[in-house]
Amino acid sequence: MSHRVGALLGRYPALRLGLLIAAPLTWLVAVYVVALAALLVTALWQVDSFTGDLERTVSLENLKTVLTGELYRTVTLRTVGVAALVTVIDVLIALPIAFYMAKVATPRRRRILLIAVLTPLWASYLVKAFAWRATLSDGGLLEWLGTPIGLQSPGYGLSAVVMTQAYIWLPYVILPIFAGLERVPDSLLEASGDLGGGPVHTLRWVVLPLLVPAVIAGSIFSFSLTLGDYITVNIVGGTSQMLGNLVFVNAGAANNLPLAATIALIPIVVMLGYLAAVRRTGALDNL
Amino acid sequence: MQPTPPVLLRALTKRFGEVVAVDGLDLTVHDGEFFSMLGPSGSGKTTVLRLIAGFERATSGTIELDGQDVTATAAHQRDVSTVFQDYALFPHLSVLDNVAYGLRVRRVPKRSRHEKAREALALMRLEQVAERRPHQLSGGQRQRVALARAIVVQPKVLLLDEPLGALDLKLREQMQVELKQLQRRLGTTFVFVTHDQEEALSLSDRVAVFDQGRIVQIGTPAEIYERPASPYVAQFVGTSNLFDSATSQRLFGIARRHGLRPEKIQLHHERVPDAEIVVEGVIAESIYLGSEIRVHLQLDDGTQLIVLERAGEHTEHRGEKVVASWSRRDLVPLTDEKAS
Amino acid sequence: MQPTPPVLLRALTKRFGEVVAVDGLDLTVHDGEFFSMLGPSGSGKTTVLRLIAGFERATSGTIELDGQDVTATAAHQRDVSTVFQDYALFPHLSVLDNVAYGLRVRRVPKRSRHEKAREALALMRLEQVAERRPHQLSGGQRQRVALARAIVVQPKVLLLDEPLGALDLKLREQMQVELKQLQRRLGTTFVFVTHDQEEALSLSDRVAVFDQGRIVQIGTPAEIYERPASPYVAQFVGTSNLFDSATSQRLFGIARRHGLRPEKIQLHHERVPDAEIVVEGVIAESIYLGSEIRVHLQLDDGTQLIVLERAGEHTEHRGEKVVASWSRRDLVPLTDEKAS
Amino acid sequence: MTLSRTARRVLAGLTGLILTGIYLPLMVVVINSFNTDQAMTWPPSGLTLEWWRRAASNTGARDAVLTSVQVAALATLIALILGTLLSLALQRFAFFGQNAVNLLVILPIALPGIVTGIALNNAFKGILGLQLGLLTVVVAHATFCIVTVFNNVQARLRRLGGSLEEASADLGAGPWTTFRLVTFPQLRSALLAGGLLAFALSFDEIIVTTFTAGSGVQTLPIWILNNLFRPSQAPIVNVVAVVLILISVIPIWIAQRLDGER
Amino acid sequence: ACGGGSDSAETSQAVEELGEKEGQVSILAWPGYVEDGTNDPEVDWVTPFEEQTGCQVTSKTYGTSDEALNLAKTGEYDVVAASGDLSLRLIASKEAAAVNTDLVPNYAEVFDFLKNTEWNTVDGVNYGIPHGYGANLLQYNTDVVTEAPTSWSAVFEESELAKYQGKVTAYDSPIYIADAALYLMKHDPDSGITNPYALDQEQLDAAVQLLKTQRKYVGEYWSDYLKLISASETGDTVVGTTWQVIVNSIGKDNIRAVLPEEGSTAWNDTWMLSAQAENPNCGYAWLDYIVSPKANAQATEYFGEAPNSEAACAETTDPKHCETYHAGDEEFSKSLWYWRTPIKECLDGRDVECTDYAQWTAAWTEIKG
Ligand SMILES: Nc1ncnc2c1ncn2[C@@H]1O[C@H](COP(=O)(O)OP(=O)(O)OP(=O)(O)O)[C@@H](O)[C@H]1O
Ligand SMILES: Nc1ncnc2c1ncn2[C@@H]1O[C@H](COP(=O)(O)OP(=O)(O)OP(=O)(O)O)[C@@H](O)[C@H]1O
Ligand SMILES: [Mg+2]
Ligand SMILES: [Mg+2]
Repeated sequence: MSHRVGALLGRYPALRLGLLIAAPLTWLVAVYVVALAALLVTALWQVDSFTGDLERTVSLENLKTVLTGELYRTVTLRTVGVAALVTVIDVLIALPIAFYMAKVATPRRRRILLIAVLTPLWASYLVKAFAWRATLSDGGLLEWLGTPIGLQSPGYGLSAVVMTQAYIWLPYVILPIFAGLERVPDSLLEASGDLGGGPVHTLRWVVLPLLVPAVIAGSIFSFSLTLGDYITVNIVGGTSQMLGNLVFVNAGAANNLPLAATIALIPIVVMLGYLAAVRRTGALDNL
Repeated sequence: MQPTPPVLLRALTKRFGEVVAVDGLDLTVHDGEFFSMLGPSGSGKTTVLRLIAGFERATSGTIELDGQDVTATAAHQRDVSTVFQDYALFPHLSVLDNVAYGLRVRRVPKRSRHEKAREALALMRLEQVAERRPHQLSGGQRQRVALARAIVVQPKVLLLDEPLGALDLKLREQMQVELKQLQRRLGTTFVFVTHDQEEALSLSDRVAVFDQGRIVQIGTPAEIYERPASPYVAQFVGTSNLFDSATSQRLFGIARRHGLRPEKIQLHHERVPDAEIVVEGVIAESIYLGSEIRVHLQLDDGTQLIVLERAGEHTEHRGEKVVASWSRRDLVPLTDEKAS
Repeated sequence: MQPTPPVLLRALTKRFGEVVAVDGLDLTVHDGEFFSMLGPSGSGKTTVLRLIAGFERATSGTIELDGQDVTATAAHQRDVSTVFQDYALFPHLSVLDNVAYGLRVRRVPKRSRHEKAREALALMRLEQVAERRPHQLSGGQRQRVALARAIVVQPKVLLLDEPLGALDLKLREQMQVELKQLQRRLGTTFVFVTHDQEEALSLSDRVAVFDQGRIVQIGTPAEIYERPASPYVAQFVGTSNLFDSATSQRLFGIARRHGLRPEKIQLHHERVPDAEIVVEGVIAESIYLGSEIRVHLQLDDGTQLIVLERAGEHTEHRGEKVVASWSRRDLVPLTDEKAS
Repeated sequence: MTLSRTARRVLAGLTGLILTGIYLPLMVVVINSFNTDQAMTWPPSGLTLEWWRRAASNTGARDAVLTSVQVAALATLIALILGTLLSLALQRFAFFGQNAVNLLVILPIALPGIVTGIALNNAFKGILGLQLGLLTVVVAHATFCIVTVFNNVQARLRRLGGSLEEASADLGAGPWTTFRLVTFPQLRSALLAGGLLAFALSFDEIIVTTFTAGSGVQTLPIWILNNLFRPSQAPIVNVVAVVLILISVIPIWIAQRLDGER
Repeated sequence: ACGGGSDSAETSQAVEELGEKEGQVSILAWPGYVEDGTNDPEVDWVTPFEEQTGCQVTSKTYGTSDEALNLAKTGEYDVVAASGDLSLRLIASKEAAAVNTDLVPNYAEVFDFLKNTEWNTVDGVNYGIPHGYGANLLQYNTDVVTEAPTSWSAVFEESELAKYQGKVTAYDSPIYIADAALYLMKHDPDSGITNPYALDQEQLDAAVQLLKTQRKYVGEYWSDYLKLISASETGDTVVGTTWQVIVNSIGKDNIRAVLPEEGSTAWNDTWMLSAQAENPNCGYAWLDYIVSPKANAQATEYFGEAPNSEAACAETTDPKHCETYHAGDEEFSKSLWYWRTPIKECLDGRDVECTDYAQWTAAWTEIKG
């Protein structure tokens, strides 16, 4: 029996492909695509403000609100700015440590470093955010360490959000960049040195260009995770709010799912734009 | 006074943990020569090359390039260029930019570095692929790009680590000719690593034969081939019939190890009176190689002889009885392995 | 009636998009023969092998193994075994388990499959590495494990795709001998892919020369080497001097393309009256190859001749004037490229 | 690369500095778990083992950890299966729409959690009329975890090439046998790495969980979120975090060892 | 089901008598209202309930009233603890069932001024049992705010705010707009505000304006109280809205709270029964249990608010608890404006259209910017 199935599968590759892909594709489409589509449809509906019931009549009211609202523009720019900044900081921090891990450290030390980088992943997002709250506070650790050398804590606010988010998502950026660096053959670095390229040249003209896909893969994590965050902002953001807060307030608190869905369109569009822009670099295979 | 040699190694040693990859090497490469390092896998050839290029740090000993001690100098500050076995072309750069890379890091202005790169490409007959990426090239083309990239910075010494290893036979033969011509034209000192003895013999001015991190013989191709210093060299460079001293005593009366090249032996169907040394045996195997035939001859005393005959002279069949002869001057007396 | 051939291809064609990798191939491999497919890179040798093994699906044409049409049969149901160029040993299994794999999937009980695997390993002189993992073996050992794994299931046909390509020269020569002996002992039909003409000539009973997805000549090694059907074969199998019909007319009075093997030419320092064909020229290059010397001769009319001399006969120097001679029967008349 | 000694030192120094930066906030967590003051103030006003004692008897935290492990394990299992199937399909076959499928896998992680969260919440409750519970969380988590497995397996398959599988077929093994005896063993460490990342992602996920967890379901992050609102619970949260960090080193270490052996 | 802004709900009929207990009940409440000892073995009033009644409790907590509305709508909960800004919305969306207080013996003990209020009774139908209550107080740090403030002007007047630039805090919810409205009501008679939960568009704009001014000086808003505790202790926050429990748990001399002269907004939570309740009998059992003096004392003391009866005051472990939280103090209670949901129909009976909660929400995000 199984023999016959094997023969059948051997003869018809399309059948094999079908068997392989059916389950995951069904899952992704049934669970995710349908949910997203439904959400987009919801964006066209309204909600009764007092009872909180949905009114399923199509209207572009929400869309208009979001597109024309000054608030949404400001918050979008702020959020994208924060996400971009977090990403840049993470990449800048990840590059040297990933480089050290991949190209300088001995295999033993590399393993230890990798564990050291991965361990904070388990320390719970919320705990880390609160740890930063404590660190950044008036008279907190940062000020305690910084005052002797003339540094001041930025206090709660956007810069605190940037620092905290950069901290929390850092491992997710280091990992793909480390993997990317491991894939850069040593011989290319040697070739560059051989032709007279010093470390800086080699970094600029050989390593970085080859690392672009890996960097982008890492940036997708930090960028998207920051883009949708609302919890860190609440904890260290002072008075600031980001797109995530608006979505959350409307979906969870104000019970205005249609408006929340409409606002959610903003990060969706931003992310899709980003993905489309980086697709050709092959970065999407490197997550 | 001798002119300063472009490469001078003194008591160079490199250890990787337990492994002694290079073991107290002394070596002088002369100006403008085509110098080959020949040896089996793991004998330390690549390591020597990498030490000269500066990719590895010597455990002890010194490296002088052009009279300057560079033992502690970083790779990018040494005036040598390397052609890597896997070419190590930058995949994200066009062929032209690959070749221009060495000039770029030397801050040569764009226009003039592109001009020079194009000249180097022209030398390699690669003008038409200048805009392509390395992955769009065939193996032979990549090889030539790697060469162009290395020579465009006009290094004192060009290091080549089995640059032809990845090419197929026909292409390799063709590239051997080009390489030799190039070296003659540029007059650059070439240090060439290979484990293909024919390649080493046909290209080099001098050859160093490696064994376990040491040089066991150094000399011109003819010296290496015709007067191998030890059974090891005799076996590694070309094929050799080896006679231990007992066999030598029995066959031709000298109690000493000897080597004998297969092409020096003649086969006859009857006893030839005028040959100096004559033995009898049975054909064990006869292999057609096109221009030649390799015959495995089983002597009466059990010794196996390999004989290389020009094709078409005779045709021997397995099991046939034949007579083999050679002249005394073709025998190569060998020092004992231990003594070398 | 003829015995059923182990492999029979009829009008076999394989296209990859635009590329026609195999182009209407007809081929019969005889029982128990060592059959080689020789050709340059990209000529379709591997594709033919993969079609026979069942890794690729034919675009058109049929494949018969032992009289059975298997064109649509899956790879695992064809009674052939393959030795891959990169060996494709299972890295997570021991050498023994690698060799026993084919028996395991045939549900042979553990004890008896290990016994058979050990026999196969013994045949390859690998008993002592049975418990190691593939990455703990040298190249030559891996190669032999791959062979053992393929033969232990006693296939009708053994397919080998450049099995020696990754080995270094010395090892390759040694493995060639072993391979030939193995085939003789087992009597299995071998279909062997290589682009090394010497290898093909020395090992095979018959050779098929490929060009762009077609077989351009098929025959015994001697037929292929001595009577190449076209300039292409003459050039690809060994080195040939080619004369176009004008040159042939001028040099020896026959208006037709001819090939001439370099080893068939003699060099002299003065005119030799008894030779059939005699030309004069200048030595352009003289390359020492150990047992031989390759001489590039520039004739007065500009033609380049390559001559292969036994080393030690004479020693020619660049620029020297010499006389070359050969006999008429060594000339190989060639059909025109187009016509083949 | 052969770097000058200075360059190596600079890099090592930077690495040390970054690691310090990574661990300093974690030290704050550790210290605060001994801080007599419950609001994580610096410097600690005094040290106490009280919170550790209280945490030890805190069944809520233990249950929440168990729930999280349960959710993460289930989600990882599903992601492992679906991710492997998908990468096999994409790597071993060429078909129309491959790029679209590729994008589809990435989307759940690339779109912000809050989007995924409300979309799934709406789909489960609004469209399917499901009761939110443990399963809905698992489904949601599995959806965005697929990509980590997918990418790891995909990369491994690409590196492996098809020749091992061909060798297996050549020796008479059918597709299933080949997968069992050859492909799967080759994928093991990639699956481990992908699975570990998936587990970590799920274990610490809070936003999507908030929107997809039923009333009785309290994963660890949710428990932490709730307890940060409770009087005198915050330091216990710190204790839990410290314990998690300590425990987490073990699976990572094992994974690393397995990977290193190859 | 398009309510379309209609504010009055049809009166639903409360049950006359109780049936068999179902053996289980699921509860939706603020954190700290339903403690079963899993977080702290000492804090447990659920287990006795389970032992007494045989009803097993499952519970879920929420962070804001708005979140609770969403959760309540799932119909998964039998009992909901709702603040005033939630209860009416539950009633209007028919999520709440009428409660027959005769079936809740302990109801009798509850302070009268908490009974039949506009956030738990609609059209004479009672929808729930009062829990504890508390006021939004003004907290200040005596190190910085040297002169004890007596008015909300400390957080609404620029001249005052300027002294504490970046160290001011406020409650993070749309309902906080009512605090600004209350301030306007007292200090700007021209605004015409008579009830801080009944604002027409113009009045809302004025409140928003006031809050926008305040925002310039706010360091951070708070919605969970750990955040305020830590900010107060570190000195990141020196003045702003607080709850008594926060001041108590900080327990430092320099952090004080007052009820300013304007009075204050406040909350009074109501235990409600879901209209979709699958376990109404166990639900009733819980209502009765949680307002019983012992349980009520435990829950309100743990949370930090005033209990709902004299009897409960007698049960608190801290004998001064009721004093601290002004429990039963009618005067105190009169100066409070308990949270309730702003709706289109003005709560003060004016014949204009008021702003509803959705508008307040939009306004709040606008204020935060
Ligand atoms: N980075 C390294 N770490 C440890 N051992 C090394 C390293 N590089 C080389 N070796 C060891 O040093 C010895 C010499 O190696 P080397 O690569 O120089 O040999 P080779 O002559 O170039 O051989 P091949 O012909 O195979 O390239 C070998 O035993 C090798 O295993
Ligand atoms: N999977 C494939 N997809 C597309 N083209 C292919 C594929 N496999 C082979 N080809 C093309 O088919 C032709 C024949 O390839 P094949 O590998 O059979 O050559 P070969 O004779 O084995 O060469 P080599 O000596 O380099 O191995 C080449 O042009 C090659 O590019
Ligand atoms: Mg080497
Ligand atoms: Mg091939």
